[in-house]
Amino acid sequence: MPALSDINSKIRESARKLLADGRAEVVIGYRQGTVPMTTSPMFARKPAECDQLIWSNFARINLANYLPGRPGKVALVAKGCDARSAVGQVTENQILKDNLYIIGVPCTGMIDTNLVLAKETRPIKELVETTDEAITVKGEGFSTEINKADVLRRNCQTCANRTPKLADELIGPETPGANPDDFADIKALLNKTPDERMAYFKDLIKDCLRCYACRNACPLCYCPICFVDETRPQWLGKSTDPMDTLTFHILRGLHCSGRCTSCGACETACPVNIKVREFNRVTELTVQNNWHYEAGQSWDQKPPLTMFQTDDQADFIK
Amino acid sequence: MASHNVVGAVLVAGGGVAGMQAALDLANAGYYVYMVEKSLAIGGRMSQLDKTFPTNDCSMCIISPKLVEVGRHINVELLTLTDILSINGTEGNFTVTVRKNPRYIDMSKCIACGECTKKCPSKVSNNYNENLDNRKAIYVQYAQAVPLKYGIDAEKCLKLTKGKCGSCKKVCPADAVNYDDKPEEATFKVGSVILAPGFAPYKPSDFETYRYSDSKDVITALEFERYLGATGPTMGEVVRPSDGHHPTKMAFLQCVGSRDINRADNGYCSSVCCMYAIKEALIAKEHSGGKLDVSIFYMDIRTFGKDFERYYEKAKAAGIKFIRSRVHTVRPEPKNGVKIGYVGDGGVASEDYFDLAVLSHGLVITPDTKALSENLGIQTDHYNFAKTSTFAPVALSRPGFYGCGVYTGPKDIPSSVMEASAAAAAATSKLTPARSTLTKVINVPAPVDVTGEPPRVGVFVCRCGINIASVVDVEKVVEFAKTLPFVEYAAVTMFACSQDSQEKIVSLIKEYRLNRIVVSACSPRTHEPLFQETLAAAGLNKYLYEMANIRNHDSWVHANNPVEATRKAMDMTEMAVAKAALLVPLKENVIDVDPTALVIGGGVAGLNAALTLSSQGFKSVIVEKEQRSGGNANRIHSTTKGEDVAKYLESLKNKVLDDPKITLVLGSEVDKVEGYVGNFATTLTTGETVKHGVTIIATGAKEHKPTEYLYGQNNKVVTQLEFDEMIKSDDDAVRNSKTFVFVQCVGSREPERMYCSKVCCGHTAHTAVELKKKNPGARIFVLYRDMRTYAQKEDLYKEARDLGVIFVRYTLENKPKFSEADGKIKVEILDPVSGLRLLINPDMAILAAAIVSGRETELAMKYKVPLDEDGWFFEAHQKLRPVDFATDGMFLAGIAHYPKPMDEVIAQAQAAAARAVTVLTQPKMTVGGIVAEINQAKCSGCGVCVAVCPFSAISLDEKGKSVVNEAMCKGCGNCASSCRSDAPSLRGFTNAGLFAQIASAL
Amino acid sequence: MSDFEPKIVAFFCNWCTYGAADLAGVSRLDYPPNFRVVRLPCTGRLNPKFIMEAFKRGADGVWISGCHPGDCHYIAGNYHARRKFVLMHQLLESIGVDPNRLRFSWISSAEANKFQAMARDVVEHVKACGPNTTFRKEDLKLGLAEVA
Amino acid sequence: MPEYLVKESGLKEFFQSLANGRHLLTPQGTGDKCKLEEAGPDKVNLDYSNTHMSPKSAFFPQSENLMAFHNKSDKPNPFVYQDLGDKAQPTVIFGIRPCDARGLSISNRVFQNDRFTDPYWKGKYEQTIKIGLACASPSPQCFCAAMGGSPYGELGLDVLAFKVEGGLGLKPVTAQGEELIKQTNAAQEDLAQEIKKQEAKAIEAQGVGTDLKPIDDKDLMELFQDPHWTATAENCLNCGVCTFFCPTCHCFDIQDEQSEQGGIRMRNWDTCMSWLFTVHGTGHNPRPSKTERVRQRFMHKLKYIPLKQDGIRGCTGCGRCVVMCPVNIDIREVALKMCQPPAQSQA
Repeated sequence: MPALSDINSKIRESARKLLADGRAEVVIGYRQGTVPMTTSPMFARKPAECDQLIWSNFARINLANYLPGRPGKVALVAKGCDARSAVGQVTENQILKDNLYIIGVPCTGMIDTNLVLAKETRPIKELVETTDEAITVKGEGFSTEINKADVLRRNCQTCANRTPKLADELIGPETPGANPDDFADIKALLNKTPDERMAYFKDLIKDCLRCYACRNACPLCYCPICFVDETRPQWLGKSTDPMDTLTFHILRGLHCSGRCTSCGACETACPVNIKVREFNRVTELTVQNNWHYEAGQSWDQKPPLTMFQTDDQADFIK
Repeated sequence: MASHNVVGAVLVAGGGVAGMQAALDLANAGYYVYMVEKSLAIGGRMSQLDKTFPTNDCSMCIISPKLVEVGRHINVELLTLTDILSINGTEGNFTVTVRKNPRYIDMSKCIACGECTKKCPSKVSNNYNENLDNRKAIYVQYAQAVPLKYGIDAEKCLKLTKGKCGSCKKVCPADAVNYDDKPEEATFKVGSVILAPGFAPYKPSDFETYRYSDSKDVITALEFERYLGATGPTMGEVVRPSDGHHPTKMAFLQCVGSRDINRADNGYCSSVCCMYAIKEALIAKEHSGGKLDVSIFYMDIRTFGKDFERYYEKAKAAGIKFIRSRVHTVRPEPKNGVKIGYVGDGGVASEDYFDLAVLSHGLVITPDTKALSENLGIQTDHYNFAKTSTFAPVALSRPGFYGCGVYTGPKDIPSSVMEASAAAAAATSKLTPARSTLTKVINVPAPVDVTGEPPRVGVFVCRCGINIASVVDVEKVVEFAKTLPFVEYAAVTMFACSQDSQEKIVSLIKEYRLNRIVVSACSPRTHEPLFQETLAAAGLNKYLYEMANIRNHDSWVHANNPVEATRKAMDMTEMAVAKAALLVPLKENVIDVDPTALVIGGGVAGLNAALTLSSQGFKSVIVEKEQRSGGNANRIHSTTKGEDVAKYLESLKNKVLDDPKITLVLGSEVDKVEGYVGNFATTLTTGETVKHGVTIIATGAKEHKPTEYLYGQNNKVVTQLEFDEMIKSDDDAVRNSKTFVFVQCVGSREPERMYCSKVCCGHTAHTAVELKKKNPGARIFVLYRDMRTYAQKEDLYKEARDLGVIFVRYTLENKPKFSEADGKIKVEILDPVSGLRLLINPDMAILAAAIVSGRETELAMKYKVPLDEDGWFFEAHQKLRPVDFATDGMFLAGIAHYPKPMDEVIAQAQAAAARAVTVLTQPKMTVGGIVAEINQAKCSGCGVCVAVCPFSAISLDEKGKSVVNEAMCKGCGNCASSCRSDAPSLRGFTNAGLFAQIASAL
Repeated sequence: MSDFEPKIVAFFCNWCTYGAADLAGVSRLDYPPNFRVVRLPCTGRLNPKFIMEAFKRGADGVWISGCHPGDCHYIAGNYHARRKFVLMHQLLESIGVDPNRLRFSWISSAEANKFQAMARDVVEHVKACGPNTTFRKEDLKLGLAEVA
Repeated sequence: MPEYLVKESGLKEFFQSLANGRHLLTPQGTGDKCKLEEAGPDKVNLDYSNTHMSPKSAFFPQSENLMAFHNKSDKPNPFVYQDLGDKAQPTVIFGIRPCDARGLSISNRVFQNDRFTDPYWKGKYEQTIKIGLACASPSPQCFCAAMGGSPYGELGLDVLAFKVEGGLGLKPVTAQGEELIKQTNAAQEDLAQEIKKQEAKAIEAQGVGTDLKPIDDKDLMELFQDPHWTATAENCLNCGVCTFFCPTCHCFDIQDEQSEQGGIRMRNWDTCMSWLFTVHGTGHNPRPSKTERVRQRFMHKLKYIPLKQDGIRGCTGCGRCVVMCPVNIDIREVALKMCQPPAQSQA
């Protein structure tokens, strides 16, 4: 159970060295947020700035999001999922492998703030975190310790690849993966009637504002112009029409298929707490079942939608 | 011969797949082609096939684009129902006299609506379906036939035979029927002649043993093929003919009329039957949902071609039983089915019941073809196949005459196609001065620029006589069309495709300043090019055209529902208008073609390719990595026909050295490659850069180094090539040896190399015969798994047995055991016939080592061409494009493609050259039209489009954004559908256009 | 039987299924008139967005058909398309779209009978699904009756 | 105007009379589900920190149909359009926080001013009586005071309500508000001192905000050209959550949607964080990168609006963007940077 302060100092030490050696022009990591239970991306360019780099149980945003198209040498503080995203971006020509240095942090999962707020409903004014196993939240007249295991994000609960195996270095020992996502809930959903499933998904996205925070927080969504912003022809209406909204989520799910590393950045970013990853999980299940592929697990694998096997199965095609 | 006498036209006799390929290669290389076909339509035997091995491609699907291309080619004159009467003259200048037999249909009027057939009362056995069902006396040969024109079977027509009926003339809406049609003679001049008359299936009628004549449930393989075919008598349902039930157990009997001099007089192997039987067995099993039990009775399984061995393995894995036995008795059962009697391994006699027996008949030369050969003075072999030599595999005995396809020996489709291209090259090698003297070009006015003009759509709704108008209310469609946005003009036409309608459309375009045209008529697949020409003639860019198929997709299929059919026609017209309004003129750009070829590999293939190109007037550069040219042929003693390879090779090398158009660079390889079709720049390891328009890869292959049978331990154990070298040098070891053991399939047909090396059996049989002839006392054993002396090479196998060569079969599980004592080799083998263990003490053992690919991964990547899993270069299409790569301007030849004997290597080299000539012959190439383009503002550079492009037409530029090479793009649109941000768009099929269609469909 | 007549958008590749439909016409093989065909060069051109657009605009069904695997005129177009189809089929089925509304087939240009059978089958199954009320955009509420 | 008091026992009756003949919207739900809804006068929740989203959608919905049209040539009048706006009905909203009310008043000046009146906004705004509920204990992210407002601010309200021992205090702000209160069971009571006391306590709890006067004093172009923007924007994902949640963001995009029958012209919330927001028909985009877009947002809030609206800042300190921002871009930090002299703000 490493203390966060140990991880912090190791990250800072590595970052300082990388900047000093010229191995990186910028180190992208996390710094403390301005309100409890938040972190903010930090771009350290000078060794002195490295002191602000931290590790946290709230390092939820996937910093690989900042890589595509970035010129120059860059070091990235990355969890397992983030590192896999970065690997995917290398495969997809978004950054040169030689320009990338991954400071891998073996992760123990990140906290879902909503679960904390559900456990402690009083206004939280302060957060104390010293280890990656538990946190203490404080407010007027209370101090509550919460076990991280009880408030992990959904994707972290089923993350089998918490250690960024392809990182250039690891901060601390490898961490064991959780039970892999067995898609049990998705499979259970598939056992329901089509009407129930349709109702489920429509209800899932009924609050969607079409703000596209999920897309913008996603390291896969680096298209210069997203299909939702396309105007000739316009794929999607701009109103909050439920079918347009559903179409956005379906097509995003499709676009992420075979590429998603289940980092959960989309769900973290969603301001109305939609489980947007549900669409990706359906496609990921298909990808795994059909093509036995998981994104970001090696530097040279071909994403499933860039290739085919002549004997790919598709019995539903008559 | 004085060049001014040379005629720039070629006669191609036979409209099968070989003839079509030859015609297209000739026409695309600047020669006018007369294609003479006896029947109503081209397509030949291949049009009768359901699927093709080993890819199970749909046969009709893959030839129909070729049919259409031949049918529409401005420089191919199609003479159907035509017989050749005589050909006089000499090479370069022949006079051909033909008889055009009456069709009784005016082809310029017939619109192929089929009304005549519906009314014709005379039923005739349908030879397209192997007489398994009936057609009418007025008919098209098959639905996709080219030319798609009806014809009358004069022998069966009531009007022509008895003067009665005449209903076809009455119903014909186009007044195309002419009962007074008469045969006509015609003469024309050509410079050379290609004969591709094809074959007939051997008819087992008088083959009593197999009871074909008197048992309904004994059928031929081609009949079975028709049963399997979707357009066949049962529309693809596998039935037992006696009662129409689905068979549960069936048998294929191989070598019916092949490898048989006993009853059939056909000593040769027909080369294709093993594969087609496996194919038919697999497809039949598929059709039955796997429930069908299939046995194949065979003597040797001859799956020697590319991917054939895997196909065989796949069949075994699918549960198809292979029984090595020649069936001695077929006994029809009282009601249905037959009992088949045979003797299996170990001499055990068995009898089995089958619902259906299919006779895998051989390929034979028809009496007509035999007569043609005699008439034209073409020498044939004792099987009536035209004679050729290994070194000039498509040249016939009479100068100026060339042959391809089964005419020169039994062979499969890709070999026929290769030979056809080779024949096109050979047939024009002396006609170069007359190139492009007789060919026509279409001159169209430069299109007016309509960019920026608002769309002004003209809609023409075709009545097609009554074909459309009897079902669809065409007036209503027109009135509706007039209400659609941008429609400036809409009208009904009687036959939109008729000459007068075309002229009217041209004048209306001008009168109404129409800048988009929609024709609601028939299928764009058949008629789009015609209307595009009309647009071009009116000065409109031909891509400003859209078609609504209200006949094939509407009136013909909804005849019982005129209301809905009319509504559908309106919707379809609306969809076409919606798309048309968004069409933009597409530019076709012209790029220069560097008229030089780079030939990679200086073996027999490479040298022949370069010489063929030179004979066509094109320069080439040959790169050979060794210090000498000739490749593996340097080591070969003689061909299976007994020709001296060394002598041939010497003359070949000298011709190359003397040829001013050929530069031979020895000791060099390809270093760097840039460019694309027409404009390659290849830098060699010598540092020099070659600019070339096409590339021919002929890098060869090598002999496998055996790791068994004491090879490398005992110097009396040698490979086939080493043995050839010993024979060449008259080695004492060969002369002094008394006992020879040949071991076949050393390293071939094994799990790590699941292919047949194709050349070994023929070569071994030939070598054994030679040895025996020189030294009749020599004891020769050939240890084999299946003897694969295909085609006429079967004669060698027979001769070897007659001379006393002993052939002993072994299996992969029971390989011969080699041991050594006191320097003597001891070979132990189990004879499966007697069940006894044989011991041989050979003085020499010759191993038929596999041919292994060079696995030229780097070269393949440099030119963006693929390799298959065995490392052979992978052609664009295994059946119809055997020497092309999918990437334009790239061709392949020789054993870099797959092992093959020298005659086939040379044919393939000539073919590659012929295909290359179709590119090199045009000083400029037109590119563009319906191709993809990239909006770089939307491109993230992720490379999905690059990965999914089947033609390597997309690459990332220096900014990391995708860019399309229009010269290589074929317009499939894979890129446009795979990109997440829609950076690529396919011209002519843009997202906006297709969205507009979807919107108007609903 | 209901008298509901579904609206179906079909996407056919030019070389195979469009050809099969042509051949079905030549052979006068009748089938229900409920679908409208968008001709594509290749199923590889089929952007999954087209499927969504058809449904959004109120299609009761979508039918996509091309060359059999291995028969692609463009060598590999339908192989790539097949992977997209797998995803689209699974995704839409998962979110509750009746798979009978989204149909796929491989029909070669020679298989006119298969085309006819498939056309009938597609229409029949979409008919059985009933009108598409859940997986489409609602009609615009124009409120123009009183004005016009 | 005098203050009023509703005793706890009279609250039910009070809300009933508010709902009399009007729609009554009150905060419902908790956490991310807390929003203004019509739930009935007996279901009023006084115990919430703030609605998840600002109340602007009550006046400026995310999607709003403006008109319908068709071009059917078979109709006598082939091109007709029908105004679909202004279906507003008398409404009372209870429970708008003072920060949000301040936001509404800022937007109101955008939609209704001496040059232009937006009928769609106007109808709803004028038919709605806005009753605020003061924030006695502000949340950690709150900083209304720093932006010139107050947890007890009155701007944009008709009535300010505040909790008092044993009941609910009410301070009418407008005549319309007082009129409404008079129709209820609320009784006059002098609570002026109570308000002052509560307000002081609440402001103190928020902590001392930074003085943002340097922004007001700085030249616009100086602020605009300040090099810190690149670094400030570096974190930004351009997702637009801030704008969707902001009580004063009011940009919209006009769209037509068509079907065979005709079409609808609608307006939808837009966000200056989007590439599409400023892209021209030519493809040119005057705000090509996120730096320009981020600058636009903060300059708009902290400089342009004050310039146009007599010094009132476009940020009301509700704190939603601070907590909702996926990467925690905090407008307070940005404001601080804008206050710095150029050399220091680069850090």
